[in-house]
Amino acid sequence: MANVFPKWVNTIPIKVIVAIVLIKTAVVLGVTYYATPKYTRVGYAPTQPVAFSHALHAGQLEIDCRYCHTYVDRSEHSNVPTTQVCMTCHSMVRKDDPILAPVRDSYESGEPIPWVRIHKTPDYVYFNHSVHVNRGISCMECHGSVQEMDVVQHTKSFSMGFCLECHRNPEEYIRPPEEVYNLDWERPDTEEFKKEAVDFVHDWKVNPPQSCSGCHR
Amino acid sequence: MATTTQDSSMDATQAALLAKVQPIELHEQPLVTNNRDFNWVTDKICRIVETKTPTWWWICMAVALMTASFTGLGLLWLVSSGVGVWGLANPINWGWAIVNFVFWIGIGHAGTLISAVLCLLKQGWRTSINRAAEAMTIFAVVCAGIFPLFHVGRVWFAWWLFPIPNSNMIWPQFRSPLEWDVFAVSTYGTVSVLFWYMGMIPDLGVLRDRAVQRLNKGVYEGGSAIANKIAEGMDHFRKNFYAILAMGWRNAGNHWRNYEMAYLVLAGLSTPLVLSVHTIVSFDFALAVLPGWHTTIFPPYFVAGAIFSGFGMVLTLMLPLRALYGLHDLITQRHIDNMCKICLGTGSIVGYAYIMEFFIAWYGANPYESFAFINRAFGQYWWAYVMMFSCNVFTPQLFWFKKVRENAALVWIMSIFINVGMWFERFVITVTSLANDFLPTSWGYYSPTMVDILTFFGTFGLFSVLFLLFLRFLPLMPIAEVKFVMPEADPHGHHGDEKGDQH
Amino acid sequence: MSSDTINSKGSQVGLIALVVGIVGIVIALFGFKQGWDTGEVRPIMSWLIALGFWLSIAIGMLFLVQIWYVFHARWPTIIRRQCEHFMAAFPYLLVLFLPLLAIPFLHENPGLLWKWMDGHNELPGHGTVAEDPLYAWKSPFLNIQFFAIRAIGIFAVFIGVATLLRKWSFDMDTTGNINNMHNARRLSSLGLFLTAIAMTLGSIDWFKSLEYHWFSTMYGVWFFAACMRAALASIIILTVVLAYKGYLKGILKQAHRYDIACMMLAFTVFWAYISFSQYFLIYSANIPEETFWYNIREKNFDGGLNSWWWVSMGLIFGHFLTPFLLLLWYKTKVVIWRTVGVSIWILSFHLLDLYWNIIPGKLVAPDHGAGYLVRQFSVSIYDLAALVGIGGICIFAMCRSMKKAEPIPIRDPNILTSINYTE
Amino acid sequence: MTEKYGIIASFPDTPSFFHAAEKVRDAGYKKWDTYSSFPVHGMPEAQGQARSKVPVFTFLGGITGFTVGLLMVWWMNAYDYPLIIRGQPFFSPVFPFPIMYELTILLAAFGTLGGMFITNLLPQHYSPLFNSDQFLEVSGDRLVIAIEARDGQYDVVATRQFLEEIGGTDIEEVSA
Repeated sequence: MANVFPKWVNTIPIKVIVAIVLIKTAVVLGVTYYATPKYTRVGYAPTQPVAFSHALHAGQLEIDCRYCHTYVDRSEHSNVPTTQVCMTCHSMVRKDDPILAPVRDSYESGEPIPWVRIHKTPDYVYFNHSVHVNRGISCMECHGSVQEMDVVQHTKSFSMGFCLECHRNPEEYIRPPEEVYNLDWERPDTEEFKKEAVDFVHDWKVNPPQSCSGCHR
Repeated sequence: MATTTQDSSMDATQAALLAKVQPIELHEQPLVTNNRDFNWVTDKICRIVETKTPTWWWICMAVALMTASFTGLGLLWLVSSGVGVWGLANPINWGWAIVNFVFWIGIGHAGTLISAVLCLLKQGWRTSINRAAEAMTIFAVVCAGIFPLFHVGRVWFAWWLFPIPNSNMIWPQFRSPLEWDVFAVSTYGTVSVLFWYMGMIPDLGVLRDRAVQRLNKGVYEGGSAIANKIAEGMDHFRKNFYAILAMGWRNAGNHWRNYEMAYLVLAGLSTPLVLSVHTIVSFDFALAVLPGWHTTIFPPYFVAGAIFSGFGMVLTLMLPLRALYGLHDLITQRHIDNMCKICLGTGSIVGYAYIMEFFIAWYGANPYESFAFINRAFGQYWWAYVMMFSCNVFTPQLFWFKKVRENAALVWIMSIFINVGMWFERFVITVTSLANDFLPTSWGYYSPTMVDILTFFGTFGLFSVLFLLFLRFLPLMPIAEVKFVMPEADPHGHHGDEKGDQH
Repeated sequence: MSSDTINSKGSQVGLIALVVGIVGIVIALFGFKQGWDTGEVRPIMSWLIALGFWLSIAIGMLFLVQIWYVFHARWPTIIRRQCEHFMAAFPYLLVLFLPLLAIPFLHENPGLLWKWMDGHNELPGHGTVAEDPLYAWKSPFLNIQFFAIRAIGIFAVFIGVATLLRKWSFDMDTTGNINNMHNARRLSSLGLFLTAIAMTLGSIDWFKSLEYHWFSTMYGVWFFAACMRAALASIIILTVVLAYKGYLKGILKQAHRYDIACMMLAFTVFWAYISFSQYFLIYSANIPEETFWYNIREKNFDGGLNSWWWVSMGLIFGHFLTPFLLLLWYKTKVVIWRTVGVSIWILSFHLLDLYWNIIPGKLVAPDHGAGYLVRQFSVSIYDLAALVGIGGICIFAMCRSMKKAEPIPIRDPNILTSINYTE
Repeated sequence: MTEKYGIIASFPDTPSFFHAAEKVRDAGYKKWDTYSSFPVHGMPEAQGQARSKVPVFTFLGGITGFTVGLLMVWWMNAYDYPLIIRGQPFFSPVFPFPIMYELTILLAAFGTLGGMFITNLLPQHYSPLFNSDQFLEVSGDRLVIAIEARDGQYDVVATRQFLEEIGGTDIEEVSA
């Protein structure tokens, strides 16, 4: 016998084709779902040095975002509050609660509380908070429903696509400026509102950049 | 196709005319000399991969690997530190990287030209050099691809160049010539591999059958017991390796019919492809509004230059191979003559383009354009221009002389000159235009760094490694096609005495 | 039919061609004279277009013959001889070029056709030619004396190379001296460069310099592509006619036609490649000093599309896409009437291509100063007359040459390969 | 080893091989083929085979490539993510032409190779013919004609005799 391979080998090509199609589909779907950055940071919820609950402060007590993140509407940067800000209340409220011990320690020593940063844009991306909140983009568009979180969690992907989605269609995300910090505000699903949003984008000259240099300055 | 053939009935005039036909004998060297037969050809080509690895191969391989490691080191350095390790600085933001890219891509073009264009032109002499030339194409594309790939800086993001969905939700910018390059070069590489592989299928079948025959005979003698065992083991390996790749090729007439058609079609596809690839490479320059780059002759001029440099490289490779493997009966003086003449032709076309550029730079009456060209020839890079012009335009003019063409050593040296000259051409185009652009305050002078030099130098090693592997494991020449041009393969006898309708 | 009858038939056709040619030329010259007297250049352009058309065919054939020699192509041996016959037209074409050359020397406005030849000519929005700094810069090249010298030189190359190739080829029929072939091959390798340079200069002088502000390094290559297509299409028509009624009956095989058609396909692609590249590079660089050449072939001064836009579209779809798609198809390359049809199609669009290159180049400066008027596409009776006239003379020259030599090169070493050629 | 694949016969030189093929064709056999290590000029006609269908696959591949290129370029650069570059139009057939062109060629080439495999029914790594030692010599210089048992006209004796008559030597029955 001089055949190098047995007869059944002749059926391999068709099997290989089928296998390739199946494997390729699986790989493509898998990579798309699990391995693209869209899914990598979502769900990130580190334990903070102090078990600060946004659900309690922003949700139940309805403290305005700007009370703690003071400069969000005036600066490109939204600051993390200093210990002093905490102590404005907590020097009186729950002043002996053991949970707040790190806050008091920090206040006494002058060393800031080592909060763990959750939301980050890469250093090659320019992001300005004030521009967004002053033109009707609410905090929760990026940070999610913070007022419901006991532990703050990364809920949006912060991929470039996420930014672009809004930059391409701002009217679908924009809200009246007075409602920006109203985390419980619901977007009316009416034609009238949609028109308003479009007009707002036009009248306030909301012109989100889509070119590379808009963000990668 | 009886219906489509023109009225084949001849009347007396034509018969009388044909009776007068009395061709003069023209003694032409056959493409396979010394009256070799089919088996000799098969044996000669197959034994290159079937015999024990020669010592010189190991030596060459070691040297080539060492050289290739320079590219590895250079790239490692680049990736770990950033593109700044290359000698790129404003205003010369394109330096050796693009020069080397265009240089290597150009080298590749001869392979496609020989396999495709000469096939369409029915040039029988292509057969004994086309396989090696195609291999050269593929390896040259590999070497070429390295440079733009690593020039992007963050090489792990290079896949963004392809239209694959990603979380940035952006797509490649198809209005950019650099993006066209991605498509052109990857298409070129892929199609070249397809063409190369398909051409090899019948030969792989031959290698398979020979391994099977040897194993069937089962006689392994002539060496020590271990050497014989190794030889047998290698044949087992060959049997399986070639059998898998040959895809069950059986040399059937039906196979050949479809294969020949596919080959012809692929040749027909590769011809516009090879034109388009270097055209698109030329667009990298010509689309920019920079004096010395924006000129409409760039596309055909680049293509001619590419073919020119490619044939230079074919000569550089084939002449030593011919000597090492004793292939004088297959790569004859006629082959060398023809290649020299193509070098002469394309070199002269390149010369035409140089002159036309200069003339139109003047005729166009644009002061920037005129300056760019005067500056090229007489500015701070005059030495590069002299190298380019003398190597590319004057060197091939020596090929007018039969004496020169018959001196293999001289031809080999000249082929190296051609390679050098063509590298300098790309250097002149890239660097001189960038160095002296519209803003004299920012004029600069480009010097490569050590990393540049090592990376480029190493690609010759990489190329040699790949080529040596090819030599060792794949058939160097298309056996079937060499047989096809031999007189014995003519189904009508080979005396040319039959006239009239053959069907 | 004996060879005498062939000859007599050939003379007959030649005579008819001569008569038709003279009639055509007389009509065309009448138009020329009118243009000369009135200063209206359009009938003179008819002459230039027709001359360009027939010249491009002859130049293409000259190239082909030399390429075949250089590549030592065997199959076209029987076709080569027909090209050699057609190349006899070059001296006649030189004579027919003289009326154009007479304009700068004899006319009161030397720049009647090529406007740079007269400093008084008005440029749209630029003043006159004499005031034009671009002309001043180019005048060492673009001046009447040098133009005339170049024209003579260009024709000298064409005529010289063609005459020698014809002589050696015909000589081999009788003497059977192989040196003729070696000579022809040697001359061809050199001749290709000479012809290329002559052709480039011709295209620059006669076509490109109509609008002398514009420049493109590719222009010579464009004309080369155009010549090759015209020549291949003409060869198909010529050989099929000869095989139908003339001496190639039964000798011209399907394989020959197939290969010529393949070359025609290749050069169709090449023409498109060259034309597209030229357009593309100018379009994307978007520099006004280059783009205006395409602009006037698309728009009027007021921005509206003009007739040339339609012609441009016609060229894209008619000169490239249609023949390209048709020629991809095997049947088109072998079924006679289809191949001939495509050839005629290509020749017609080649003519249109020449119109497109020549006519809009002469912009008209309107009386009111700013802007320009584009000379629109039109076909006149003089176009037809010049085309038929010059063509008649060329065919007469060819028929006359056919009597001088065997119909096929009977002693050529490759003649049998060519006769027995199969696909 | 009872099933038979067919009969093979060898021929001494290309002309006799070629003419034998013509004779097999004229005898009306359908399931048969010639085997030689190089393509013989004019053999498809001598075997009575039609023109190869490979170009159809090429054409399909090319059309697919062009369409995909066109749609891709339009969708990505003009519809999904329009971006202003150098004041150029978002979509024009001119700028992305190289992309469409390259894709046309790429897919046409794949179509051609695939077409060659499909029309030849390859890959088919096993074939009864490889069982014959004689057949393996086709790779060298042997020229073989094989008539298969599936042919309607096949008859062990008559076919063998026919092959002998047309000049075949080394006639051998190959088992399936």
